[in-house]
Amino acid sequence: MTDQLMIPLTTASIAMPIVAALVLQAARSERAAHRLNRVCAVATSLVGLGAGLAMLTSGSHATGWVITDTASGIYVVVVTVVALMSALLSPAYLSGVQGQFFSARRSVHSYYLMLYGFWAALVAIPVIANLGVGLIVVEATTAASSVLIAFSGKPRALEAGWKYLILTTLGVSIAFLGIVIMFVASAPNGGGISQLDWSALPATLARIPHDAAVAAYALVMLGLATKIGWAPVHNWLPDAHSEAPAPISAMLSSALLPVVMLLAWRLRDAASAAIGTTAATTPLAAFGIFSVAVAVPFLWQPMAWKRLLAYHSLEHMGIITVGIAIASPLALAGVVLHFAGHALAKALGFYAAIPLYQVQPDATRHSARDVAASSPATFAAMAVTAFTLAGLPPSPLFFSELFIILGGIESGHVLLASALAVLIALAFIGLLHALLEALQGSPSPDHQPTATIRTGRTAPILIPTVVTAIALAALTACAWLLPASGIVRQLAQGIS
Amino acid sequence: MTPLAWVLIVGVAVTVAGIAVSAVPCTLRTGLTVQAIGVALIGIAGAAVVVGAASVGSQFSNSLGPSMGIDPLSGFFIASIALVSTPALVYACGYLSGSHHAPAIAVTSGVFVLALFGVVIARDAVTFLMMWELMSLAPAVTILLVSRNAESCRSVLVYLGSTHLAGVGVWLSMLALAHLGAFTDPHALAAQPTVIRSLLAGAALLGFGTKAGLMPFHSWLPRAHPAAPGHVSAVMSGVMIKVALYGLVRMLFEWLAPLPEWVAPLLLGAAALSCVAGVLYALMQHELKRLLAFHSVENVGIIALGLAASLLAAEAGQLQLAALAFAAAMLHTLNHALFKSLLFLCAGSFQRQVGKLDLDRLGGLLRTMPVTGTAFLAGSMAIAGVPPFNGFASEWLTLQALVQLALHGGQASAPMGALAAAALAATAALAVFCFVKVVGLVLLGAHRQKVVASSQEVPASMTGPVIFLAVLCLAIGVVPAIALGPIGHLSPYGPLPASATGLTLAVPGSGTFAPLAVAAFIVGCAAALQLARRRAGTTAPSPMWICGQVPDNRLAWTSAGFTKSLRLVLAVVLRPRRTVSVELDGVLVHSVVHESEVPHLFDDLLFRPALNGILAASRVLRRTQSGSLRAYLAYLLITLAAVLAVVRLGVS
Amino acid sequence: MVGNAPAIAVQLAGLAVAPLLPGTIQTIKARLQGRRGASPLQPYRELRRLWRKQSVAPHDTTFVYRLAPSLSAAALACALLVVPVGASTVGWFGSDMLVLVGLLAVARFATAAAAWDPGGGFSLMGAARDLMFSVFAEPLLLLALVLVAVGPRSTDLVRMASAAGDANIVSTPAHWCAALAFGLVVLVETGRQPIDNPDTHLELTMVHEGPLLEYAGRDLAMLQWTAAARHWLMLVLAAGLFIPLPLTAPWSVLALAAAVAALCAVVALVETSLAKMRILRVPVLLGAGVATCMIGLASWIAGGTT
Amino acid sequence: MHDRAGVVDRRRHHLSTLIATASVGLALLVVVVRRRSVALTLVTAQSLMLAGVAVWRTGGHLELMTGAGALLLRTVAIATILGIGIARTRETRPVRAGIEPMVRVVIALAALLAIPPLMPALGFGDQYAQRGAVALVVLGIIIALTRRATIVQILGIIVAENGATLAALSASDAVPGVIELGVILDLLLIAVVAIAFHTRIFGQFGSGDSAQLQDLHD
Repeated sequence: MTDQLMIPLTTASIAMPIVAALVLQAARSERAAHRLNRVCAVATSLVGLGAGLAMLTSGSHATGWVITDTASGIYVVVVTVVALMSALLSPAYLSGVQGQFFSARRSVHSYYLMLYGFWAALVAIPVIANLGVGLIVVEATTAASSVLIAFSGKPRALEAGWKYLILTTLGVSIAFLGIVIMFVASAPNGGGISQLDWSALPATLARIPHDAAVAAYALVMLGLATKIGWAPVHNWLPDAHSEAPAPISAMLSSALLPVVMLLAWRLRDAASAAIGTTAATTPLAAFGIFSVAVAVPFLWQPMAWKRLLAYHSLEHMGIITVGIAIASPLALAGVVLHFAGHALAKALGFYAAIPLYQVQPDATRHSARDVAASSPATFAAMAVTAFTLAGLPPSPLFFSELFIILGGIESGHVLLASALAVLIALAFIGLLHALLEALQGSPSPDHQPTATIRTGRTAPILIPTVVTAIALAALTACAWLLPASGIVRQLAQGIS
Repeated sequence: MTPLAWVLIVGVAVTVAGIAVSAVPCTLRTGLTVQAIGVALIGIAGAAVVVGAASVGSQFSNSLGPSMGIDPLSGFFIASIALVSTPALVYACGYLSGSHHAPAIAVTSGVFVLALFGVVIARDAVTFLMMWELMSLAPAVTILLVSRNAESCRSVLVYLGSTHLAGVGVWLSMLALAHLGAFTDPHALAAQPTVIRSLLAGAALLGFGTKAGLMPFHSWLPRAHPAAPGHVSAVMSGVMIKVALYGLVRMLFEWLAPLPEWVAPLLLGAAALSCVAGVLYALMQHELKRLLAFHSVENVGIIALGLAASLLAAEAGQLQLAALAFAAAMLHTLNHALFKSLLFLCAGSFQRQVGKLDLDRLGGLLRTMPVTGTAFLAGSMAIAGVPPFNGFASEWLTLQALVQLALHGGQASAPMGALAAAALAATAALAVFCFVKVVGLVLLGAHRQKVVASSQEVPASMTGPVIFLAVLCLAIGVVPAIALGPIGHLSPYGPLPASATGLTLAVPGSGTFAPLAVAAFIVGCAAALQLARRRAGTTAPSPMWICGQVPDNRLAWTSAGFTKSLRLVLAVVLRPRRTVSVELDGVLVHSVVHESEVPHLFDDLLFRPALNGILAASRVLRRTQSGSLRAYLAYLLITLAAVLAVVRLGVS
Repeated sequence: MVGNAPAIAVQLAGLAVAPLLPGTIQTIKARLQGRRGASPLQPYRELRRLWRKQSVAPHDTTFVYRLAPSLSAAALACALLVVPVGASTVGWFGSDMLVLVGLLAVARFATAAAAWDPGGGFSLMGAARDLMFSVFAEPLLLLALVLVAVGPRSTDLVRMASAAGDANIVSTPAHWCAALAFGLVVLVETGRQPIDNPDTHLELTMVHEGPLLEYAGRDLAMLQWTAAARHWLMLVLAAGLFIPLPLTAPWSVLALAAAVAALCAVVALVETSLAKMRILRVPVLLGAGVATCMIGLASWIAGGTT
Repeated sequence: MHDRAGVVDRRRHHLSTLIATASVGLALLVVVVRRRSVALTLVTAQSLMLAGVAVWRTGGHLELMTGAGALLLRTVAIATILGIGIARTRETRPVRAGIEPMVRVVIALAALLAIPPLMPALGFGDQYAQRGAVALVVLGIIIALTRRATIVQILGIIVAENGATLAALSASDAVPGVIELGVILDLLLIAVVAIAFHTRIFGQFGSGDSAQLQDLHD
């Protein structure tokens, strides 16, 4: 596969969602929009998957404004899969609620507009070859996703959206400051945008006085942290994930956070040479382990299902970050596995919330109680998610956590790996605690699920559950091969 | 592929098929039977390796695997697992019939047994840890399938929580060893500094010790084992903790060598504590399965005593003694697996027939359930260490090893050996005390409930397995050679001398014991005396002598009453709680309510405060998510300042 | 050593002679208390009387109750054949101190379980106390055993007896501590004052007598012989392990007989001089024994464990 | 020649110092003032000043001119958007900040004294202005932190973004137009969305007071 083909393909994979978004605006009625949505989603995802697989197979190219390498391939593929499922499940969600953030008549259309716009941004970030532009797109996602979070227009949703907007925007402005410093310091008398390209960044940073470079690097990392949701600047995360529409929560948790983390990853690899590996890696390790640690006490209580998943995002982002910080081949294999497995399982978990909240409206505030009885399909989905997130064998997350810890031990980060192991165990106890609380409770008396709700709503969740379960099993099967594969080798060589 | 490997593979395949079949309600019994057959096949493969002493499959590897294989030690544990699991699964055919979620329970028990095999067969860290997690998980699921009330949920939390937390020790030690290449190279750790070796040993002791139920990390055991259904608790108590001991043996005797010198004494201390405290708390229990669970703690302690003695003797250069101690530990491992699963299966039968197992509400079951009752009696004598049953054989060997350690171990080991031997003697006496109580309250005397009086013998599918296990207990007790012969080769310090594994157990340089002759004499003599007393004519029925009072069930002795004297003597240690409330009706006593319990001090003083502390701390930490945007922005600002400060410090 | 005729003869004789010991103790005691007392042969008379009577079983009793007397008698008989007389034994059952512990456990288990079968309060009271004593007596016995075994470096009874043969063991403090401790064990096992009062007829104070309450006829006879056999066992052990005796037959046997007789006198003296102590005080006494053993152990280790 | 360059440098130096001081002062005022409209005016003034300097700096390079011009446009656009927003949501009574003005100033000054000096010297350009940039970002956060009116919190975002601009002006002639354009578009987008949020919140709660958003917590 040559660059000549890569660039148009990549462009198409980004343009496709935008086109779809515009096409959907032409839909006459809501039903028409839903029907059209299916077509667009499938078409878009086909292009996206094609592009992603192409990137995976062909080596790494950085030409013009796109960078296509293994990492971007993996991310594009996973993002596309998650976005596809979200788009396909959106009708199920929309039929349940009446969005009030937009005028009622255009509500569905605006939803799809934002959704596909979000999709486009998510596909773009991994392939953009320039730190500055990448950050700008990240900022753009904030606009789109905050509106989506508040889509239902309920007070809690507004609150979540507002907090998300303020915190992340202020954070990203810090990152901008860092970038500007990098830029002006590297070229006091003006220079091209190209010196912020991933390929050029090492040289750029090398031109800056060391302490300034470190400061700028730290500022950018902090800015990204607010967007990734690394503790202690994660506070918007549980609110946003729990209040957003389920399909959007899935995209936020499974796609947005890791995609932004990819920027941090690339930046680390780019900066290691100039400012030293220790200085470049320390922020990642610190943020990562701290995120896991902060997640633990919150996991120690029963809470609403989506909020629980949100805190698990915090934990698992932390784990992935520690893996990136360790950066030994084995750990990176763990990172890839963890990223993919977490994305699938977490997305499924959020989708399970659609029928769950229709069967048990009070589950939006309290922990779900004996779902197994009222809606078996939903329970199956939740069980798959919980089992995977708990990192129990034979789920892929078991192997990924094992790889990351073993990688840490091998590359001498024994303390980090040990702390990670202990924290993961504590988090597991938390999940167990919450799960048992939910198991032993009885269904709330005021609410009696009716047969129609059961059969009618939980049908859509069945297919994703089966698909995800199969995909997870496939990932587990890959687990043995991954550490020795070429993917990991290329990742280990650095992805900037 | 050797034939044995094929037997193994076929066995696994058959078991899996059995699991699949048993998932269907209508073919439950068939499925369980097929499972049992498969497990038996696997066990045959293992036993063949022990006897033939030729390893199957791959050796241990430091890579990610997956690789599996059987060497003699694994073979021994596989055989023990199969010896317990096969009867347990057959028993389940009858036990599960008509109970809730029967297919699901059958599936989980099958998976559980396979996971146990997996841990023992695994030859690389990843497979080992995977099977390890499955092994911990399966029983928890089973418990939750049986009941989801607050208590069982709590026991599952304590069980999974503590074992998982301690499992971190297993993870880290296994992964670190894989990294250091200790699985293949016995001298890999010799190069490492003592600190590293101590940390590894500490992690391994914590992880495997907790899973094995060694005090003070045993707290999950008496909660989890009783909550599980009969056959599962039999496998849990019979072999799961033994699999943990398997890991401990691998660590201490193969991978962690050379051991830091603090390990063996520490293990000896923990083992002695487990023995005495375990049996002491068992003695104070009022619920049969909980009592049996505490006895598992005791017996793990006895096994660990043997292991520690072996390590100490090896350090003192007494290799023959070390081999003897090791063999004693292994023999007791097998014995405990047999009689403990026997007792749990019988307890399951009782529970099925009379409902709850409150010791004070049973009685006279030997008359209504003669077969199960007799098997239970045999099991009790075995666990109490009464000759000619197998418990005595292994305890005798362990005692010999400890005394020999005291005599030959040099100045350091002498006091340890002597005190450990004394502790073991006290344990044996307490065990007799305890099981006299159990036998009396469960099997003998008058029925204390109507439901007990009307109970009947369980079907053959449930009596068969317990008879099988009882016969094994007796056989090994009478001819320990059948087990000691193969076990004698397992020790890393060379095989036992032939004299020690003959019909007469002769400890080199110490006493000899001819169990067969003793058994024959006692049986013959007793039989003769029985004949003699028959000759005196019929036995006359008579009322019981209680100073002329009329016998009354309300006057019957309770569990607490029988142990009261000991409780009073040891009140300082046990801190029993006792409340007597007298309701006066005018001047007349209307009613007297007496409540007494012996609190489990490890919970009250150690674990509950710790747990509450953690929960309180997390409650405080959760306040950081206060919901006020202002606070979050403050965090952002502080983080910014902190980052810049760190940069400044790091740079200049 | 297996099958040397004199040893067999002497040990089989032991089975017959055993009842003589409690009788002797009772006689000496009576004399010390200024009574004439019954003849040493009194136990034989009682056994004969009981052997003629019909045995009795309360309602709802099982085979456990019926089997217990013969089982404990068999166990004690086996024990008597294990313990060497004059440093020689029939080697049928092996010769080891710890085997004796096991055999005593059989008898204890059988009688205590049998006490549960009728479920009478008094017999259970006695059984519970007996078991409670054993919890403290067995570690004491073990420690004493270790101290005795430091000489021969073995728990083989014959070797221990032979080692006890040479006179200079009396010069080692460990030996004396062991002797003291073993003395306590003897009192517990034989159920003598100050631990227990064999002459009592008050059920509330019974320890060893308690479980016997329901029995009659040949059952009771067996149980009483068992008690007598316990005397023989412990006293012969005490004499053999702690008193330097000649090891060559026939002197060995005669010296042993003399030593046992002397020990009977000592037991009788203790019984007359000491009152029965409270049940709950007994563990304290045994604890003191343990402390003694510790001292002995310390002295041995200080001596370089040679 | 060299001398002239030196003179230019010194002038530029003084200028950027002046701008930095001025913009920081304006931001400080925003922390204090009571009315939303006043705050908006102050922020607009700040942005206009920076934009003006950018234009003055460009010296005719087209590529730079686009950036500077866009800056100017953005300022106007945002001012209008926010102005409309304020006009359409008349508060019955001003949203109370919950913190006394003096305390706010003290907090702001404390943060200013604590954080910007931590910024290491870049070794060239005007370090004072660079620290001023950091100060602006800090003040942006402080504004959002100490004030509760949603509109003012949006202004905090703008102040923070102005910090980046100031940093750009501190040393080089200008940041490449692409980045500027992007940032500007982003900010516009954000402003629109934020105003939308503001109106929804006003509609839901009857006043644009972020203190009412306290429902989501653990």
